[in-house]
Amino acid sequence: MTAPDRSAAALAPDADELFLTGADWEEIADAVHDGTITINMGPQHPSTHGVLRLVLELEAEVVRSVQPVIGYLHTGIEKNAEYRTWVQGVTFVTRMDYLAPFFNEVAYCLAVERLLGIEAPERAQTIRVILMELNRVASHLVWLATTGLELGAISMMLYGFREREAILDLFESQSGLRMNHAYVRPGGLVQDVTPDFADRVRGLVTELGSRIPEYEDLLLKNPIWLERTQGIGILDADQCREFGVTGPVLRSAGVAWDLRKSQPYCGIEQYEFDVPTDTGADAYARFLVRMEEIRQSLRIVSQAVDALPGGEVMVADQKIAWPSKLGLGPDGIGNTPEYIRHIMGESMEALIHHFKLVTEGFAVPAGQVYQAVESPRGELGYHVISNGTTKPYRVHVRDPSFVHIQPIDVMTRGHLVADLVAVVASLDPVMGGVDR
Amino acid sequence: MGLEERLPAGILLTNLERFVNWGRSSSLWPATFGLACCAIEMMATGAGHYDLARFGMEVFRASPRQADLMIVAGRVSQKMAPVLRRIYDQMADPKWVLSMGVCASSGGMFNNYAILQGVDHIVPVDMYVPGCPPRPEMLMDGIIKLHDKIRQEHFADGRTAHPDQPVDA
Amino acid sequence: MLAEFLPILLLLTLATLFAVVSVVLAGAVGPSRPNPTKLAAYECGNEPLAVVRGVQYPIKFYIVAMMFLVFDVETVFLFPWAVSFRKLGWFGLGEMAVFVGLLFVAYAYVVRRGGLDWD
Amino acid sequence: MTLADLEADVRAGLPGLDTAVAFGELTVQVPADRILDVLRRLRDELDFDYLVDLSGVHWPGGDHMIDPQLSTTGWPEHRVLGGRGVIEVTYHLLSTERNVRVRLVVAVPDTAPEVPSATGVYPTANYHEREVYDFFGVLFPGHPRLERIFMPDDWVGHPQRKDYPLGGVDTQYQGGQAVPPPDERVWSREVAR
Repeated sequence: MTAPDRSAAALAPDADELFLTGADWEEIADAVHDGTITINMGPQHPSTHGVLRLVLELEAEVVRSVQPVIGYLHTGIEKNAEYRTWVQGVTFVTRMDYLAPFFNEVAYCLAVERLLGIEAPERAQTIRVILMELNRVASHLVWLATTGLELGAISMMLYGFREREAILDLFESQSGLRMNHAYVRPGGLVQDVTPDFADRVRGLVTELGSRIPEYEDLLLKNPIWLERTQGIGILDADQCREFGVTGPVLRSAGVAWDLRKSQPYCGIEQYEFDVPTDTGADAYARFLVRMEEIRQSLRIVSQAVDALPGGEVMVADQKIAWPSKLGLGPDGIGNTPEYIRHIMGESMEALIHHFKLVTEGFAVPAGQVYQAVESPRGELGYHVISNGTTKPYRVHVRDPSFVHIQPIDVMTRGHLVADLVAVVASLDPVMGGVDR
Repeated sequence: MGLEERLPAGILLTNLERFVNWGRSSSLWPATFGLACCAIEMMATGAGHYDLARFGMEVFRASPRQADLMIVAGRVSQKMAPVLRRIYDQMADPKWVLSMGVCASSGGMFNNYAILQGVDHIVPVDMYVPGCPPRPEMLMDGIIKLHDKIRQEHFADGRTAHPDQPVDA
Repeated sequence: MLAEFLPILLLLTLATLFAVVSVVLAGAVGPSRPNPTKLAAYECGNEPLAVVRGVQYPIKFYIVAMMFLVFDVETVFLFPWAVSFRKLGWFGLGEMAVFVGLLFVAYAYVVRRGGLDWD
Repeated sequence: MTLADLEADVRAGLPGLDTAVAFGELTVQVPADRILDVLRRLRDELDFDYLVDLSGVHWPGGDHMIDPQLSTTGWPEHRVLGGRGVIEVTYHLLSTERNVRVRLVVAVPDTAPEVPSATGVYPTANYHEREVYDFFGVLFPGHPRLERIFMPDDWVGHPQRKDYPLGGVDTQYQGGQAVPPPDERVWSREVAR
C-alpha cells in the first residue's frame, strides 16, 4: 500500500471541487492559486443593505474585484401587475422600493393619469408633494441610521429611527398604514387628509428641523466618520454618466441634475428650494448632500402646507374616481350611509359606475408613457404600456438602486473590505427596488 | 453527546424543564434575516421607540451560529430559498423560526413564479405573524406568544419537533 | 506568608473552574444534532467559495499580530504599576516613564517603516 | 427645447426612421441592425448622455384573448386578431443639457430575438441587457457576460414573456375547495355552471 501522496500539488483543490452555484464561477475560483482568495459577502449579511450578494476577490483585506449577484429578492411584481386592474396595481407598485412607497405610487399614478389624459385636482397634487418630501426625509433617515450602524456609530441608529417614527405616525394617521400605504390612486387620493393635517405637519417640520443639528454635531467632524468616509468610493461625473447614476450620488459629483427642477411634476416648481451639490464625489460628499436634502425637503413641506388649497382630492369624472367615500357606515368604516342612499336610491348611473369600477375597473386608452420622479435614490421611472383594456399590458420600473449596483466594482477596487461596506452604504441601494 | 437527548420524558423533570425553558425564552437572540419591507419594520421594532431589548432580544446576531431565533422578515424568492434553508441548518440548536408577515407565511399577494408560497415549505415554522408589514406591536405579540410556547416545551419534543434532515447540497 | 497568597489562588481556581465547567457543561448537556450542512463553513448562506486549505496567509497579518503582542504586554505591565501608584511615588513614575519611552521608540520605528499602513 | 424641433433634429440626423409623438413623448422605431449607429449618433451629435432605461415588451403572435375576465359581465371580450409575434426592446435616452427624452423601439421576432449589445456605447446597458435576456430571452451579441441576473442560474424559461404562465399556486379554502391563480381564472366556466 503506497503512502498517500501529500505533495502540495495533490492537496491543491482543482476547479470542480469547489461546489459553486451558477455556471461560470469557475474562472473566479481559479484565482485562488495566485494568492487571492474568493469569498462570498453573501445575501445574508449585516451590512449589504438587504439581500445583495458580492463575490469578493480579496488579496488580504484589499479588494481586487467585486462581482455583485442580485435577484435574491426578485418578486415578479411587474408580471403580477399585468394580471390586476389599474387601481390594484398601486398596491403592487408601492412594495417595490419599500423605503420610498409614496414615490412609487405617485410615479405610477402620474403615468396612468397621463395615459388617461386627466390631472389630479390641485389639493391632491399638493398633498402628494408633502407626503413625498416627508417620505424622502424618512428614507434619508433610514440611510443615515443604517450607515451609522455599519460604520460604528451605533447611536445613530437609535436617533435615525426615533425621528422616522414621528414621520410614520403622520403617514399612519392619514393613510392608515405605516408603510405600503396605497394612498395615492390614479386620479388623486383615496380620501382627504384629516382636518388637523396642516398643524401636525408644521409640528413635525419644526421638530425634525431641530434634530438635524444633533446629527451633525454627532458626525460632521467626527474623526472616525471622516476617516471612514472621506476619499472612499470616488465616482466622478463622467463615470456617473456612463453608469447611468442619478440622484444624491450624481449630485455629490458636482452635477446639479434634479428632476424636481428640470422636469417638475405635481406642481413642485412653485416652491423654491435649491439642489444641494458637492464636488467631493466620495462617501462623505454623499453624506453632506443627503443631510442638505433633508433640510431642503423640510423647506418644501413647510411652503406646501402653507399653500394647501381646498377642494376635492379625487378627479370629478365618475368613470375613474374611486367610488367609496370612506366614512363611518352602519357597520364601521366603509361607505357612508348618504353614499349608499345616493347609489341605491337616487341615481342609477352612479350605481352602474360604482359596480363597473369595483368589479373590473376603468379602461385606459392604448399607448405607452415614461414618467419619472426624483426618488431619494435617484430617477425612478415608470414605463407603462396599455392596450386599451382594464389591465396594464406592461409596467416596467426603472429603479435607481438597480442602476447603482453596477459601479460598485469600479468604486471599490484597491479599497479595504471595511471601505467596501462604506461604499455600498453610501450608494444607499434598496434591494426591493433592485430586484423588483 | 447531548445529555438532554437522553433524558427520560415524564413528570420527574418538569421543574428542570420549566427552568431551562425560562432561561431560553427570556434571551432569544434573533438572526438578522431581513429580506424586504418587514425587515424595515423589524428594525423599527428593534430600535429605540418599540425596543425589542425589553424581551431579552437585545442584539441581532448576524451569524447563525450565535442566533436562537430566525425571524424570516419578508418575501422569500426562489433564489433565496436554498440560502434560507442553509442558514436554518447552520443555526445552533435549540432554534426556532418566526415567519413575519404574510409573504413569509403564505406567499402573500405575490402568487407568482418568483416567490416561495410560504416559508414552511422549507423550514419548520414555530410562529406565524400576519400583517403586511406587521406593526411592531404585532411582531412583539408574536414574540411573546412564542415565549409562552417555548415555556411549555419538553426535552423530548426537541427530538421530534424539529426533524433535522440535512439539506442535499 | 502563604496565607497572603490564598485569595489569588482562590481567584485562579474559580476563574479556571468557571471557564472549564461552562464549556464542558454546555457541550455535555445541550442538544447536539450535527448534520453535514451545519458542520460546513458558514459563508453568508452559500456553499463556501473560499478554499482555506493550501492558501498561504499574507505576511501583513503576522506583522499586525506581532505589534499587537508587543503593546498588549506593555499594557499588562501597566496594571500592577497603576495599582500601587501612590506607594511607588516619583521613583515609580520615573521607572514607568523609562519603560514606556523604550517601547515608544519601538512604536516610532514601526510607524516610520510603514508597518501600520496596510498596502 | 420643444418636442417638435427634437423630432425635426432626429429626422434630419437619422434619415429613414419613422418617428411618432404620443402622450408628449417621441418614439422612434429603429431596425435591429442600425441600433448601435443610432445610439452613437444620438449620444455624440444630439448629446443624449444618459441611457436611462432598457427594457423589453412581448407582443405574442397569433390571435389570442387578452382579457378573459371581461366575459363575466357580458361586455365584449378584448381579443387581439393576429398579433405581431414580436419582442420590442425599448431604449429610453435622456439629455441633461437639452432636458429632453426620446424612446427608441427595436422590434425583433419573438422566436429568435437578437439585438446587438449597447454596452459599447453606454456601459450602463450591461445589467439592463442581462435583465431583458433573463426575462425575455433576447440575445445580445457583444455583451461581455450575458447570463441570468434575477432568476436562479438553473431556471428554465423566460418568465416575463406573455406565453409564460404567472406560475402561482391554488389558494386553498375550506372544504378542500381551491381558487386557481389569477391568470388561470376564466369566469365564464364558473358563471355558466
